[in-house]
Amino acid sequence: MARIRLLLFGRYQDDLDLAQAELELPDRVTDVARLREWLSARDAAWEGICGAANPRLMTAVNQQMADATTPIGDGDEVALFPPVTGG
Amino acid sequence: MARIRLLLFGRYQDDLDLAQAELELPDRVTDVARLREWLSARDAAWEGICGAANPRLMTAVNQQMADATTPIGDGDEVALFPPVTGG
Amino acid sequence: MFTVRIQQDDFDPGAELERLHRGDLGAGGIATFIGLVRDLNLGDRVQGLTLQHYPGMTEKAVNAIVDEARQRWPIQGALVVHRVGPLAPGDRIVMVAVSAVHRGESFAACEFIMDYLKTRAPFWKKEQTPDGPRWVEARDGDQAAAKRWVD
Amino acid sequence: MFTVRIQQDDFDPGAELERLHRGDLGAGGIATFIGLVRDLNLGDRVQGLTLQHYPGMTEKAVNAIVDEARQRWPIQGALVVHRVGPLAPGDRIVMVAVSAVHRGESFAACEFIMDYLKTRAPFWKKEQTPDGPRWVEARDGDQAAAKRWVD
Repeated sequence: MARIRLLLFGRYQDDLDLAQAELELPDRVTDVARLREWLSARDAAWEGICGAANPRLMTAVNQQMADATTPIGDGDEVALFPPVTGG
Repeated sequence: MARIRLLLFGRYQDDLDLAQAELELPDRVTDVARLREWLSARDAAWEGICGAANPRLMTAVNQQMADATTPIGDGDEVALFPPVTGG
Repeated sequence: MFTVRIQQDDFDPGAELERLHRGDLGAGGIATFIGLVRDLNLGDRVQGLTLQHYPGMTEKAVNAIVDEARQRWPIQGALVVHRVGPLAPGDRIVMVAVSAVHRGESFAACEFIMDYLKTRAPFWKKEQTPDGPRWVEARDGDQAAAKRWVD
Repeated sequence: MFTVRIQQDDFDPGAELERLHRGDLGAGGIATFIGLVRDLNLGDRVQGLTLQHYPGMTEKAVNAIVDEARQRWPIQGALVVHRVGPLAPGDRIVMVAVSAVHRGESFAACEFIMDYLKTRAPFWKKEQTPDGPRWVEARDGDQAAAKRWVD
């Protein structure tokens, strides 16, 4: 069973009142798209961020920008965040 | 009779070994084009700078960029210089 | 010299510029951008700003942006300093400086790095306004600016 | 603040930047360009440079360029400092800095002012090389850069 470290930043950290968590993934969750699907099922707040209705969600896997097809496996660090606003 | 103050800059100052001069203009010299024509007749060095064969000559009248049709009259300050290279 | 720094502390733009081209007599110029906290955004007074970032990823993301600029333009040096934490109106947020033989390349690379910092580096701004704190939304203009470089 | 200065002395870029936006909490950023004396030009070693100018006209020409930038972009402040006289490799020649609410405008106005300085302000560079002194020729690239802004 894969364990990941999940990080949240920006508005999503406030929305979920969560900065980081250790998660055990079901076997079927093997990439970013499936992780979003799985997290969306938790509740309305998670659905608002990870659901298909939020095309602006950005993800990073192991500190690299990721997309829907990026694989996720045991020990990975996965971050969810809104569009960046630095600079 | 119109008197002008003529200034030379950059390479032309060296070519003519002249930085400035007071000149009395013949009556027919009333604009930049006619001044160039008149100065060209002096000798080969002046011809090289003011002649039609030097399209790169820049002129200023009373410290404003000028062109062939800019009028020249008594008391004016006229400068002749090559393309600028500051910055 | 190529330098990327993420820090809470303020920086000294003059000293940073000096360090960037010290000993490099081949550079013809340095283009620089310094981003500042404005006291007004979307018509509301901004009393302060907190810059959150993603420690660990931030340096990697910014270095990747600088590397991409180096691949695109023959630049001599580049500096990126980006602050995080609480900032007040008028404070410096970021400085990007690029030295090159010719000015066109330094301007292009500097603007490229800024556009990519705005869209690809993990920073988020939270403003304090008279109505309470609010997260700054990404500007469509920043996305458009970054897209210019893709072709 | 809008400032134009022509001077023999060196200047302090950090102090100039500070002065440009001190008290202006509305500026979101400052784009800057600093031109430097290169130790190499057209393949020849450059030992030094002398900048000649046209006293009296120079300030007027540079102010006219800054005024044109102000008409084109909503900028908050601009600084132009241009040195004249003898300079050595690595020395600063010119600094242009423009503050604006948004960075796109500060970059555009800064690059515009540089392009026009290179083609419309009465400065001439004479280089010292191992083969003797020579006047620097205007670059076609500078003319092309300035033409971008005409349309």
